[in-house]
Amino acid sequence: MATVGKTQGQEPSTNGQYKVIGTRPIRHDGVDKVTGRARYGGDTRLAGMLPGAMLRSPHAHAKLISVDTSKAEALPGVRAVVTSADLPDATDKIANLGEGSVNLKHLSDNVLAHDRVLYRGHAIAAVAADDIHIAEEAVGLIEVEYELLPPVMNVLDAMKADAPLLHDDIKTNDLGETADQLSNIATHIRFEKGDIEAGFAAADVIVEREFHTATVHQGYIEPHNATALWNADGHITIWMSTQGTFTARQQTAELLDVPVSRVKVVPMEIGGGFGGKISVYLPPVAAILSKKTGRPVQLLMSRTDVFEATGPTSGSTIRVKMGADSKGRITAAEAWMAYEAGAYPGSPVGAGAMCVFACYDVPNGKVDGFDVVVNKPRTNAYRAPGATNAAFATETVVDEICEKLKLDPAEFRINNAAKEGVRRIDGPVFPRVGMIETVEAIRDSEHYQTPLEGKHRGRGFATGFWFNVGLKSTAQATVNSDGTVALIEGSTDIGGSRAGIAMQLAETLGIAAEDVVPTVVDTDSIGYTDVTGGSRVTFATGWAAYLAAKDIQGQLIERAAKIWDCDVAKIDYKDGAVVGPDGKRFTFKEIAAEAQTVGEPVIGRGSADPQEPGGAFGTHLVDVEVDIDTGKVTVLRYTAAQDAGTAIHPAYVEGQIQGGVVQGIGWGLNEEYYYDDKGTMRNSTYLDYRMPTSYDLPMIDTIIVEVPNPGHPYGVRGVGEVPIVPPPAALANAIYNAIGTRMLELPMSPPKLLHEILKQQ
Amino acid sequence: MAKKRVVTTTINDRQVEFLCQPRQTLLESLRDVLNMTGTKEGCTNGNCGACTVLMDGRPVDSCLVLAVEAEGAHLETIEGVAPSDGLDPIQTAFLENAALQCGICTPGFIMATKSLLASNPHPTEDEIRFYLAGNLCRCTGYDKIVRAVLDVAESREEVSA
Amino acid sequence: MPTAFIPPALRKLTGDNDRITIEAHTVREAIAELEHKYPGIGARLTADGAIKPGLAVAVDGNVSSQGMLQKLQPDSELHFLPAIGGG
Amino acid sequence: MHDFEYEAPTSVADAVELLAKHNGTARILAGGTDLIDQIRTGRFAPDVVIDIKKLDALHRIDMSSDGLSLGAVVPCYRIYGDETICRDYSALADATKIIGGAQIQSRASVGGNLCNSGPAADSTPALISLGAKAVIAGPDGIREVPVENFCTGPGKNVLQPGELLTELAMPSRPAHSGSHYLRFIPRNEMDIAVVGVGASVVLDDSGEKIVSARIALGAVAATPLFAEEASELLAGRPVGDEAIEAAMAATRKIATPIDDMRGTVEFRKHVTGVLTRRSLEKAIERARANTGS
Repeated sequence: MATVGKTQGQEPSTNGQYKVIGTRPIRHDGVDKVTGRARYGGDTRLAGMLPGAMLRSPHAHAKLISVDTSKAEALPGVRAVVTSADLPDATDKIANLGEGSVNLKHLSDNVLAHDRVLYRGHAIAAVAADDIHIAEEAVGLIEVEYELLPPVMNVLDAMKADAPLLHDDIKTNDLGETADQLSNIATHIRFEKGDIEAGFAAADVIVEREFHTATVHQGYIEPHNATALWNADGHITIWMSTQGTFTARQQTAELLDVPVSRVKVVPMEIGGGFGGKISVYLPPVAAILSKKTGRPVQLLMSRTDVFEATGPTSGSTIRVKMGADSKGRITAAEAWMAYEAGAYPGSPVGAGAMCVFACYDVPNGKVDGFDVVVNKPRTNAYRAPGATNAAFATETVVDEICEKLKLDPAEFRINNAAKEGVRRIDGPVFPRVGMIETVEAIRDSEHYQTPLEGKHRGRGFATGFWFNVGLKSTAQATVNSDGTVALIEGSTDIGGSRAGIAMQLAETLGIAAEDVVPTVVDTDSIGYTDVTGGSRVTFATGWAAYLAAKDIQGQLIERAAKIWDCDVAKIDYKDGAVVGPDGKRFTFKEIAAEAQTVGEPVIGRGSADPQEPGGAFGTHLVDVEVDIDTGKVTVLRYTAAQDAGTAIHPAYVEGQIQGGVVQGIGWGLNEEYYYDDKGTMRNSTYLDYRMPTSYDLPMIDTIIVEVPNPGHPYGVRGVGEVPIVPPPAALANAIYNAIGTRMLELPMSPPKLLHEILKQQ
Repeated sequence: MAKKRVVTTTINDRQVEFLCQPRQTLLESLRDVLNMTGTKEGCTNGNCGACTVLMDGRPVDSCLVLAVEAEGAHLETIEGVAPSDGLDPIQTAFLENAALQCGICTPGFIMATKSLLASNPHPTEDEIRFYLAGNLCRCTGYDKIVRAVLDVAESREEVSA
Repeated sequence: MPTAFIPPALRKLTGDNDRITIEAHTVREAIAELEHKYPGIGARLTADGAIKPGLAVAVDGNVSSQGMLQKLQPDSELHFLPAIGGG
Repeated sequence: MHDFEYEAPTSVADAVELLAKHNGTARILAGGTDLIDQIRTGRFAPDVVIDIKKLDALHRIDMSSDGLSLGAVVPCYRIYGDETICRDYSALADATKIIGGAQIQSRASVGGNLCNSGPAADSTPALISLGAKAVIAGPDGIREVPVENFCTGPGKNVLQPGELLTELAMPSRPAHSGSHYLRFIPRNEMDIAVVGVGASVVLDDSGEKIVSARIALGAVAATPLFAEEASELLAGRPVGDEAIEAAMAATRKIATPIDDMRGTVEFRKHVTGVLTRRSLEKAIERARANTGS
């Protein structure tokens, strides 16, 4: 089989150390995806399937006085209508979803509004009908009486003492201590380290700035979908695009108040997620429609539904103050961070607060974080949730300190870098990490070494950190008689992870990647597996595959011992073969064939819950040109260096970096939820949301740095998330370098940048 | 409801007749009537290109074409790109360049690339980026997609040389 | 002995002590010991016998999935942090 | 989507009759790139959609000594694919190259762009700068309306029930003339103009003096605007900064934009001037290169 992705820049350092890892085989699901045969959630077609449509609130904040569905039900062709009255009563129970937890009452309310709508697009009712056009017409016949309430659209407004309240049960929680009065501030967190006052007193230069970032969406091209069949025997099957079948199963079961064993989630191919396809929106509704109609029901969101009613990531206000001495050592750093949670608590402010200074060795620090509800859709994870907002603030302040101290940005970062043994402000101590190596990679790059010339051009530098997570994964591998292995696993594959997991199994067994046939299977067919998120799949599911391969090795050794009639202790598995005494040897292919005839089938299983994901760092360098007459920024050149631990499939590591960078560029330059004063998003289409197109970008150069993670058999670190973290800051620093204008607000769109330029003139 | 109409059209060199309401788009008819789900829906307003098909040789967003307009037209969809004995060079180039991650935009990109290369067999990087701007990808940052298209163009040069 | 790092919000309970050394072999024992020394702290960290939702316990820098059952080494550091989710 | 009937007449007379019959409840389908989304989102709920693409006359691109006659349904790709249009009516080629992407350009027409009557329509300022007239067929025969008088408000125009835009007629271009359309968008493609400016100039034989000019603006008022004062003040002036700055001031003066998700008042006013300069400079450059051969 051909290999993919010509080397761009340097080849990873582990290349050559392994036989399969570090090579670039064609992904196993590739042919299906270039021929249109791959089946995504919306491609599900079942006999008798009915389409459905949903009624969504046109108002950002209102009480639901009444919902009258009688006219809709009377429309010919309508088969069922559901509202929140059809959902079981949700309790205030908190469900642990593996990656994070959720308040079930809030989740239920978000799926179908009960007594209040908290954002425009909030689902109120759903209809299943003989065709989609009838369902849509019926939705238009549902009569809703609203009592309008003033919307709160911004985190600072929502924090004011006299702000309209979204909820009648939220009081600020400060690590288990609850305030007396109601508030839109759901949570306050604080970290402290050292003596912040002494730290600032020791500084020779202090920079303090306030930053604002807009709400932005993951922007995956495939809208949410769910097809449900509630069978007469009480078993529910959901076909959907999700980042986590097991979390979708659990959320659906909890919301429908049925045991998890009654729900089977079938993972269809998924058209992008980036964190946004973890929470459920449609499956419980489709399931109830199915129960009422006795038919499978399919619900699909429109693009506007996706923008208005699924979780974007937080808009935020962040104040960062940092001090450094004349030698360029950080003496103190302080951050105040308020993140919009959307309609229900749960912004990523905690992660943001832990990441805000994570790239640096800060001797004295203090961080305050606030999780604040506003009348926007409930936020959800988006690639390194919380970290990009934070890095925009910190990396801009660091840039200003470097400028004031006349220090090279790379040297400053190396001098103050997070490294093994450094204690973070939130407490834990870093293990071996690759921050310095990524900065050095950029510093030594041809890009950094080549001076940038030209009018109104500038270069920006920024770093970023993300934790990555471990969590639970299962893999099972069956040895076929022809010397191949059928691998099944539960991690839905968003970006080629099947290949990366299969490669780790192949490496361990000493066979070719092509000799592994990986399949992602449903929740009844594989052990529990957490979400495809947190940059964990290649790390943790890869580990499970490694364990499954080790299990196979052990079984093959036993089988060989039987055949050779010798002690298992005398048999070894190496280089893709079972090796016994006296030169006895079976290649994997040979023993696979033997095993088929002698004894029970060989099936390896691996289940993993690894605890040391190994944090990931990235350092980025960007050149821009600013049109000072229009405020438009053109990205001329981009280089991103990242510590991948060990790059299993370098082409897809590069792809993750490039994709993250471009999302970060979009976030930095143009993307935002633009609301009017009624709380209506005015740009809920791709046309006006303005994600980057191919014509907005240069090639994105990548440098894969490999500082193997000691917490993984092959040294893997997650790579998916950190590349989105540095770009907005790198761009802001480049704009400053080009024209001397400091941008403190995202997006740095032409009207905002031109405004600053005109102010300056 | 408006009366359904019979549309006679050619899809991937095969004559096809189907019934549709006037309000049904070509995308809806392909996916829901003809079960040709290779053509994807991303936005339904012509801003993402995921539903790109070729109509009489030109790329169109099938979400912005009424099915009745396809009467007498020659349509090409992703299902018809691969020859019977393998893959089209564009498909191979996408695989070999890792030009897809989630893959939902891939059919649209391949159709748009097909029409680009038909009119401009040796496009520059800038021409590729301009032509493909009507197709959104959120996973790859476009780098590897552009390289894939450049690869196809280059290999065509070899053939013609 | 393991050291528990006390988050700022709980330091009122510990008389401003930010690090407490405790005799414990598991997170459960550590929290029980903290509660013994500083009554009220247990209820801030746990509910129904488990670490509270939204909170994570990190031992030696790594967030543990074992929760209360997580074993501690004699030189372990114990941190209580906000739970995070990735994209 | 709203339910409607579909008609595809094969003669202009039939089309006019159908339109008149469905007085006010019919919508005309040309390229459909606006209409189909507008019906889907409920902005229009027509009883009948009348597809005018079976009208052969509306597909024609005719060049004669009188100038250019462009059929109302000719899609963008055919317009910028026409060498004569690219040479003599460059502003129109410029505009059609940047409307949507390749997919949209396969279907979208300049006639549809005009009849949709969006303030930010890219081709309309180009047409105005080229002195185009809209040729309208109706129950009472044919009438012509200068394009700058065609739109009457966002989504509104002079078409009466039963009337159909059939053609856009542009006078022939003399030697030493050149035109350009450009717009500002935050991305480089696939956006609606935040500001658009079309300009055409005719220079004297020396290429140093402006004989006449037409400037038109998009996205800075309720309709595309003909910048009459800016156009007239250029006539007779030497090519140079002074002339251009006077035109910039004049276009900024008539821009009455709004704040929205695409731009601010401050931004649009400022950029109106910037694009007036850029558009004129390019039109002049083209005029100098056009020796009328």
